[in-house]
Amino acid sequence: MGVVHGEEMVLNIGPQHPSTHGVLRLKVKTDGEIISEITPVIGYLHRCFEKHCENMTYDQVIPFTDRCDYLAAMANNFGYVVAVEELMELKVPEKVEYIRVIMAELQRIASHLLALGVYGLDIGAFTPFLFMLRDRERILDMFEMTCGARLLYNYMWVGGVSHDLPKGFVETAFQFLDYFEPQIEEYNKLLTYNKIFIERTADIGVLPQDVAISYGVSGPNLRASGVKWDLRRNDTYSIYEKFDFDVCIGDGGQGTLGDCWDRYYVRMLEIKESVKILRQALAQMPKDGDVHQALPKKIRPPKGSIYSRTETPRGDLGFYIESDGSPIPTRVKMRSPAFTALSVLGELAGGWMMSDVISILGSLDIVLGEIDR
Amino acid sequence: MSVDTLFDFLGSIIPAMEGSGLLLVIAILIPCLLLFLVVAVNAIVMVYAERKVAAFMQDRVGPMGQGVGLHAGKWGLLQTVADALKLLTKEDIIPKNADKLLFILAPFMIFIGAFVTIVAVPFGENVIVADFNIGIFYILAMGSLGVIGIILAGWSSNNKWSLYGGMRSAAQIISYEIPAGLSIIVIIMLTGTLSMQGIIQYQAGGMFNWIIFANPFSFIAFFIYFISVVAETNRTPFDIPEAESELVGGFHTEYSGMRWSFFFLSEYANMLVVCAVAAAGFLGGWHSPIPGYFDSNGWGVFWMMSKIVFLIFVMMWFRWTFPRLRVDQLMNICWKVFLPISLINIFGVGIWTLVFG
Amino acid sequence: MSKYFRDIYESLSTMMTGLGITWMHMVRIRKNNVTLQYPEEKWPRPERNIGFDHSNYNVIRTKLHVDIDDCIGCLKCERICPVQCIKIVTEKAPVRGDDIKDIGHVGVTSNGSRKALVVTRFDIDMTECCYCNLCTYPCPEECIYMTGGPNADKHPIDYEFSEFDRSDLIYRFAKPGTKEGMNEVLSKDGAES
Amino acid sequence: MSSEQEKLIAELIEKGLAGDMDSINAIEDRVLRSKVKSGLAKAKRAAKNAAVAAAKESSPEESSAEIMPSDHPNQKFAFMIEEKFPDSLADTLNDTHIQIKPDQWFEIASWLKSEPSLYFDSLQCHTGIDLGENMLEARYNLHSMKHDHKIEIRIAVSRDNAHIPSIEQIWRIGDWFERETYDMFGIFFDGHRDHRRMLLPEDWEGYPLRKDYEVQETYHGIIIPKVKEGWE
Repeated sequence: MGVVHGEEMVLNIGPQHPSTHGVLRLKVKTDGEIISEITPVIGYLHRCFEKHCENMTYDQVIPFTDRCDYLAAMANNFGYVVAVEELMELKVPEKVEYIRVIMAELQRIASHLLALGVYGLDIGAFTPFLFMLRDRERILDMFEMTCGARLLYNYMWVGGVSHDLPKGFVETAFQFLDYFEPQIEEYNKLLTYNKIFIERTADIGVLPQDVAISYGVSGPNLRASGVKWDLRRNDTYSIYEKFDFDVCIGDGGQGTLGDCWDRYYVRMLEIKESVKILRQALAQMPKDGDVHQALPKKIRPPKGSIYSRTETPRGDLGFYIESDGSPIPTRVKMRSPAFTALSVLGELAGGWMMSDVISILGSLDIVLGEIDR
Repeated sequence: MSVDTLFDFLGSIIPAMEGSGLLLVIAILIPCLLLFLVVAVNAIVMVYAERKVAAFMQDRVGPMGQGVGLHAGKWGLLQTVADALKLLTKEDIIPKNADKLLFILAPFMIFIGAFVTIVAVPFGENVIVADFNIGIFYILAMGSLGVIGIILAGWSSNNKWSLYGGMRSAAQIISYEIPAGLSIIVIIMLTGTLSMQGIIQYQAGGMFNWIIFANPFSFIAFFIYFISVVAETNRTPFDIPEAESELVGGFHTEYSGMRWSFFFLSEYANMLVVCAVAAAGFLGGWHSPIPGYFDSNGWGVFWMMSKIVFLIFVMMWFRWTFPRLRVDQLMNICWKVFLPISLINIFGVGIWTLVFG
Repeated sequence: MSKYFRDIYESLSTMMTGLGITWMHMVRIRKNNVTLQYPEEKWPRPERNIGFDHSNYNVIRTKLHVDIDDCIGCLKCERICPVQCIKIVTEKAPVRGDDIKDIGHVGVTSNGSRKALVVTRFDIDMTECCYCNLCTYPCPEECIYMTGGPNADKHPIDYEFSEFDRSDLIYRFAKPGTKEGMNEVLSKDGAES
Repeated sequence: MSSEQEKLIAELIEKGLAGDMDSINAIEDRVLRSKVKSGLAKAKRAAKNAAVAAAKESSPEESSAEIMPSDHPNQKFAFMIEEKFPDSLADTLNDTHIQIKPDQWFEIASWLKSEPSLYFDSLQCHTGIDLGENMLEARYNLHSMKHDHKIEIRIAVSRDNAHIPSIEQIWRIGDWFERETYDMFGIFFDGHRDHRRMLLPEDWEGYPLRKDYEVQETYHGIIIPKVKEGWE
């Protein structure tokens, strides 16, 4: 029997492909079903966010941060306003901090729900996706009643938030949490512990700790590799030190530490922790207080620069802001977590099968709006 | 309803032409047209059912129509009709670099594969086009014709995704035919006939005479057969040839309009056939579960159809519950789980018949 | 070998669990259904405990609307707009706070401010609007707002505004003929003085 | 231009530098006079730059020798860097950042990562910035997960010679970060193994985040609209 020599085939996954989560192109070298090399090509969604920022005032930038990570717009608002406030050394009222934390955690649940649901869809399970979207919808409803918008909020302002919580918000939120917690069990039964799902995700795309840190991978992806690192706990901002919650890490429950299943499951655990934070925050929130009290008349940070990080659903979101003392920033650099997460894909996905690449890509939970900015 | 009876019937009403070749052709064409109608109606009903089942499982209501205006009828009943009209009027696109002849041929190949098998499917005591003495063997043989069409479609599209889909599906269908065939051997061992009607007649006399309950091995054989044919018809969790999240559309990525709908037509026709074989082979065909009751000719069609519909529903249920397997896991299950078990089954049934039969 | 059978058992049991869940959802569809038939039914629907009445909202994000009679032409909304989708042109009024009958200009706003400027052009390009709501906050007369919700008494909600031509989505709020009329008024004034 | 004329110009410039402006002003030929004047300005600027550079070169040594660093990490670690790599700092110690020269950056970076007491294992952020006046700057925000301390390092380069050693092999995320900075600012990272544009197409002209960037008129024959249609 002679050896059959095949050629490697170059395949473009994307820019238009159902499971690239946006307009991402993966240049893939394949030998049959096996992928030997994978190169992400990005930039199809580049919208000049950073150049825009150099031409507008600090408060006008906020709607643009929404559009970077459009699935976690609240968290992006939060990261940006925290950075500007740090630069201005502005202290915001306690009520504002509570509202911001509530919104950020609701957003975290919403974003994780979408990430998990879409991951299920990547693996081929359609029903969990719609169940999760159904519950995400309720969170969006709450956002809508608060700030009028469902996806791109422009809710957090430098020094405050645009509106106080509407009447009946706290009761509604508690109602939602009571409804939502049992649903997590259902997702677990339907998808997480499904044998086919475990077969498809466990032991696939193992991301070792040192590689993850070197690639700057952050957030749930890093924690799934067993690194107990959460900015809400380790480099605390806002009022996160007041709340009691666990930093969830992967434990290799169904396979190796840091595999796709861990990355999936850490998100599921984080939803539970967010529910915990929300219950505390909603209960402790001061009843009265003016959310516009600390709004500066004119946002003119002093000359200088700041690098400030916050924990978004996708990981460490950093804003590097350079100010020259004018109302227009000199430079706003957004260090997006999805950007770093995607950069590890080339390292992670070589040698796996075609279907595994989709599964690995899905488990990283990337948002192209944030990668290309 | 067989061709023979039709031929005789036609001869009796037109005595002048009794026994002529023309009548034979007509006698063949009438059931063919009827079968085509069955396939088309089947697809329309099943697409509607699939959408409704999917919707109900996902807390939705699916296609609905209310109020006045252009709507899909009461409960969306006209939705698939509208879909079919849309598909018929869509632009027919053939890629520039495709192999034109094969590209056009492929959907028909698949459709023929699905279509000719229905000939041997018994829908009632007398409702069968042709009751071959090798009926079940014929269905198995013709059922695997479709895979040629799939490979052709994958190859001729000149698209890498299609090629992937075609190759995957070839590997999958051919592999899964083995456990399915071995499970059918269990039936043949018990009944001693290859004729579909013969197999069904063997199971007369109530639920507990059905082959599925004949012995523990045939019980397992039913499940192996059913799961294998789910894989053979490319349904989730075995839908890797068209896995939309990986291969965009698999082998039918480049097809559009009516050509594409032929793939759908044949997928649903295939489902009908394999479920009919499962119903006839394991679940007593057109026999009523209670002997003596509702066992007349008309009820036969009802029982057969309800068994088929139930099995098709289970297939849909699978689809909207499970994630998809990977291609190597799929092969693993086939060769490492199903094949050994079905071999043991054959052995077991043999011993069982020897000891208790 | 035991792993082999355990795997088979686990697969079957987890799959049965999954099938059970989807079955329960299917048979309880009447209770569980979350969708509605959009053009006929619209939120809020009483059965859904989280669907709010629009009047309960803090704020709403829909189509922008301008009460041009109240606009004093301060350009605050134009300046704050991050996407530059608002364009305003003003002319100095001959007499502050006086009505100009010819062009339908109202001299005093509903808040009682006397207008020094005549707005001859007030265009909003809703194709570019990013619904950030930034323009509505600085308005001193509260004359630019998003329709519906808390503003429903000023202007009913208008979620669904679609046009066949993109240029139809540029809304021109200044009264038609204001520009020409204003030119006339000004030239007349010039001639008199 | 004849060599005679050049000689004359050089002579006059020297005279001008010495303070004798009258002889330059007395030149009849306007072209010649302007040439001399521009040459004089150039020479003056060069002299000034040299003086500044000399002052800069001497200043860090003095400051580091005289002023002990405060506890702020940016000062503490800058001091350590200066001890380990003499003559690598380009500015005095301060709280906000560590200004270093590009030459030894790769060695400093590998030391920063490997030295157990520093152990900067993650490159948090890397960005370029256009300082104006022909200068570009690359900024690195380093963070140590183990010790939980962070510093900011800045490396300024001139536009004409925008080359900085690549640290892509030390922190792997540097790979994409540096490509993006190259893409946006045109800072070249020597030693980068995959030095391509990141977000923009390969054939894009110019570096968009520089302050003097002008939008192209056309791209592949597509006219880039400057004014909105139906608006003005």
